[in-house]
Amino acid sequence: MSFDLQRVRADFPVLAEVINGKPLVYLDSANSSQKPNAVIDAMTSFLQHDYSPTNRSAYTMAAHATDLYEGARTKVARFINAPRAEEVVFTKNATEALNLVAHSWGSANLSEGDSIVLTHMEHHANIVPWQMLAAEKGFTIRWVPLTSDGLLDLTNINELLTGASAFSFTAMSNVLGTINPVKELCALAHQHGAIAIVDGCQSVPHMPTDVQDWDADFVAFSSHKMVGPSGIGLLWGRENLLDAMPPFLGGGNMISDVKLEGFTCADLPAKFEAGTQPITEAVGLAAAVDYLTAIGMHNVRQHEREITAYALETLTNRFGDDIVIHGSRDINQRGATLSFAYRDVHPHDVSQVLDQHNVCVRAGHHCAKPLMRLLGANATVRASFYLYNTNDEVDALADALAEAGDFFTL
Amino acid sequence: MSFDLQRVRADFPVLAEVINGKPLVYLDSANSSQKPNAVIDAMTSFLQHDYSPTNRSAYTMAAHATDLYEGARTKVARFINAPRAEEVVFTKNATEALNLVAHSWGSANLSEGDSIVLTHMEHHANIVPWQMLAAEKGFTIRWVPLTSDGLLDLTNINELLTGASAFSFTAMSNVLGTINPVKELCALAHQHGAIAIVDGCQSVPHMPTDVQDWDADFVAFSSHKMVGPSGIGLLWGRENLLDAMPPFLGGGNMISDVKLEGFTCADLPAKFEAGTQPITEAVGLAAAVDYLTAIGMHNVRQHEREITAYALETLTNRFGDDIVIHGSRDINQRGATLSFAYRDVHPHDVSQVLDQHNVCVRAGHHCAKPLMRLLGANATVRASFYLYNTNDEVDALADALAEAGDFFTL
Amino acid sequence: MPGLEDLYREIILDHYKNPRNRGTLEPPAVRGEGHNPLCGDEIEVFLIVKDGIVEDIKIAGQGCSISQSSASMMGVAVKGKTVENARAFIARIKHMLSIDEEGEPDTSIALGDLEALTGVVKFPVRIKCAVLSWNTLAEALDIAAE
Amino acid sequence: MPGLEDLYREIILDHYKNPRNRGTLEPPAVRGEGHNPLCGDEIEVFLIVKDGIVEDIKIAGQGCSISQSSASMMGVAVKGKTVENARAFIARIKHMLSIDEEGEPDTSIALGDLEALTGVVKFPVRIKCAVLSWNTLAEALDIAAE
Ligand SMILES: Cc1ncc(COP(=O)(O)O)c(C=O)c1O
Ligand SMILES: Cc1ncc(COP(=O)(O)O)c(C=O)c1O
Repeated sequence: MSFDLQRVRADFPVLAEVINGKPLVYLDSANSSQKPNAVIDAMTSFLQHDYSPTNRSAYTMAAHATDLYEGARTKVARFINAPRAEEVVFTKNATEALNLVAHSWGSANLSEGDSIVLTHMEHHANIVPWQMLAAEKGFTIRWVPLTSDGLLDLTNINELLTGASAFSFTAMSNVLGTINPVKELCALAHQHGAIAIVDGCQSVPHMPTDVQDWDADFVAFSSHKMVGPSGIGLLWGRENLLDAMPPFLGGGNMISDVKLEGFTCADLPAKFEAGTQPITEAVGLAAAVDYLTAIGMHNVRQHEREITAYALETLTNRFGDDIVIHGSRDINQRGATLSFAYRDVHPHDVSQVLDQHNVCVRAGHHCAKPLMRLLGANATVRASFYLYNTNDEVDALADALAEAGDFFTL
Repeated sequence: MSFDLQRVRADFPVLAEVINGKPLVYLDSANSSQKPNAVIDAMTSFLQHDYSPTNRSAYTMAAHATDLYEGARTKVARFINAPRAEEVVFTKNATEALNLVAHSWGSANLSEGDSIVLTHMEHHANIVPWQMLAAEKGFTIRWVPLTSDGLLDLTNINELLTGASAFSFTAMSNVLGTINPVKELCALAHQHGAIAIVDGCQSVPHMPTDVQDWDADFVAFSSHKMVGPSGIGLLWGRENLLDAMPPFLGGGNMISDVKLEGFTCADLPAKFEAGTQPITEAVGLAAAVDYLTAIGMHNVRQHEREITAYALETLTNRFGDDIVIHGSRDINQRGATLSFAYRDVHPHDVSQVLDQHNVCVRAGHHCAKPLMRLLGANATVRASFYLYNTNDEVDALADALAEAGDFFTL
Repeated sequence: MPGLEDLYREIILDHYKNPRNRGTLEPPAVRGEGHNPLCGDEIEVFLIVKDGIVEDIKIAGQGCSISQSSASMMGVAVKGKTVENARAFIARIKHMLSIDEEGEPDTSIALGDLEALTGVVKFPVRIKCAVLSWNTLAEALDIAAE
Repeated sequence: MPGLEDLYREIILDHYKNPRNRGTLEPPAVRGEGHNPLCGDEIEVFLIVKDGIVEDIKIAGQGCSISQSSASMMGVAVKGKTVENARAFIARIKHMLSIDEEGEPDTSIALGDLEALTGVVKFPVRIKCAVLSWNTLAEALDIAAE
């Protein structure tokens, strides 16, 4: 299928919004993406005609809802080329997925004297759960540093990984856009006997994913960043690891039996899905996966390469030294997320002026404070592009930036 | 406002479904309720026009979404008469809410030699998290027994509570329908220096709730049982308790600062809301709360009293000794959830025959295995009624039951 | 929509009302135990395996008509057969119930009464009921082989 | 939709470009520290309180025009005033910024330059920027009172 940008845009109703006579320019998809009609309609229709609890009751509607819910699992498994659908666990977001790994795998496998390796570009979701556990268990966290153009600095990676139990890293930085060499990093981890945990939040929505080709052990990501609904996240893990792990949340559905004296766990994936699940959200997620699959993830990636190239060129041509774009300039090494500093104007003020033109960007630390300290900034402006963004929107960003410059000339 | 059943029914599109020429008879609301147009439309419209991440970005759409999200919190707080909106924490379901209390309050306050008190009628969600923690910390779980008509047997409650740190109990049994004397139980807990944790899953959707009148310390409940969306649950807790508790899930939004050496927590409620939240779901929940408030929770309760009385009478008149309805016969002590055994027909087979008539009931252990053991059954049939059910639907249940009897005469 | 008679064939109701091989066996018989966490059904399978033959089988537990009759028919089908036959039978039944397993089952195996379970496939929720005893038998055979 | 000039009044831009009382103070001065976890803004407030008077105040940290100018105007407003005056001022500003607090603020207090912050109310996300320094001052006053 060839990629038809105007048709894609027509699939997303919010992109037709006009505020104060100006169109919406949504450049915050790295934060959370917009949703196509296919997803909205699937959820609405399910709520109007088919809503029912899953995996509990046995009547036809409940069986149908269970099929849709389990069908979503199968679709997600196929989307990331997971060997088995049972290895896909629904959580509430990627954050819960990473907490699940830290808590269940980590508390069973990490204790004093052990160490894990993280990178300097991690999102708080891949830092704080480990810090919480480290405070309890007394293991050490080691950090992979960055090069000056925002890539992982692998000079001392063998030293860092020696004796480490796990290497947990993002596949793509949510601040710098850096795409990390996931397959190579998984191999390095395994060479040192560490498991490889991949934060796929920023990569899975934007390029093809093959967890078997990566040879990863766990991959976490979120529905809401991949044109799917909020309220549902994903953890894929190797069956043998998931099987050996203690449960995370306790309650209904995750048990095989409960007596006053104790309980026994259900098999995968129920073991990690306590309580009533995000049912309508799974239905919406299935529609999102179908939608992205029909578009083709290679096409999504190609479109984003083009728009990234155009954005880098446009911003540099128009603003020269007045703009400092963090991270790599090589579109083979980065995704369509651009963080930058613009003159001396504070990111919050930049975003305010942009907002007057309905240009939606995020200004702040992007939940990556350790990385921000490395950049020497306490905030950046971040414009992030997705399959529905256009070169015209890059121009709208540049026009609004120019105005911010005029307004705030110090 | 007077309660107009036909108008209420017209608000729920799924109730108009006709399968094989027969109307849907949805009697599984204790499991999960159906959703009115007000909720579905609020979610759909939000996704079409207003979707945006919350509490992160600063543009107008993000501010609007944040207002809706925080507005949902305020509405929930008012719905249960919580003193402060910041005391309401959004979780993914009630199960996560109870796990949060067990993990965060429990791990800071319970150790070997301590004990907590649960009841014999708890849902697994209020058992398993405590068992998991008890296995780790070595405290003891004591159990309040039941009377023969399915009420809490408080004969030895003072003994049970002596020295206990917490008393965690359901406000209404999801199997027996028993409504527990929450206010009295909270007072008993406090007399013994224990905190009172209320599982409000089955009561909050069905009758007025006043957490201050109860004088409870924590209350957990779920959106999906109160005409709201799946994927979002609720914990209310006293500010001083929540403030003193360590965080539960770690990641974005719940931090004040993150350094390589460690992190500091955000204030309430962000402290307990790590990662991207169920945003669309909060919007739907706000609409659900508005809907129930407009109907009036007293009206909901009154309608359910009437339908419970009619159901008890109808089933007893028609089936006499062939049916054994568990729990109390006193509609002042029970909600509209009826679990029963019908002749020797296995509940799964009963539900199968009922399903031929689109009568949706749950057959199984209802995530309450310790209670089931007490009843001497490994499954029951459960018909549960809500604001949209009618006496005609009670009759449809009875007709279908009669047919099951004919079919399975052993 | 498939009717009740698709699911509840006469032979199923017969095995439900008159279950064969009900009971328990003392050690050295081995014991397998299965749960259906969805509905609370429980099953116990007791086996005496000698020289590669399922010499005796008894079945205990509680459950719905489908799980009980499936167990009863299973006992009849495997009693006196070789372990190999029993395992092939498990694979065959799972295949019939549309449960994906690795490898191809031997579809030449005659199903006998168990043919009646084909109707269950139209009622996906009940497949778990039908298969419970077979999974439990597989577990018991594993224990016996240890 | 309110325009940029509602938010960025001239006086605000002036305080942003030429912040008053920038710097730090050594102990015995007390120090309060505030974060805006949303955007990463940080502020430090140093105070010398003697005989119930705010004798000196210095402000450090980084932030947007709103948080920086609010801090600068705050320094000017409370320097040389009594602690009581300063606290009343905090309550007054929070009230102006539509932040609910217990008790009634003294609305007779003259706002001076700070009047310019009223436009912030139309930009709810920026209220946190405007109030950051005031919350930090309140904390520093608490420390000084210990
Ligand atoms: C009494 C009770 N407690 C807890 C729960 C768990 O709620 P959820 O599945 O929404 O987490 C339920 C419902 O399943 C319930 O009925
Ligand atoms: C790299 C990365 N990891 C983790 C997360 C957390 O995802 P969520 O907020 O959906 O839990 C995000 C997004 O916020 C992210 O960009």
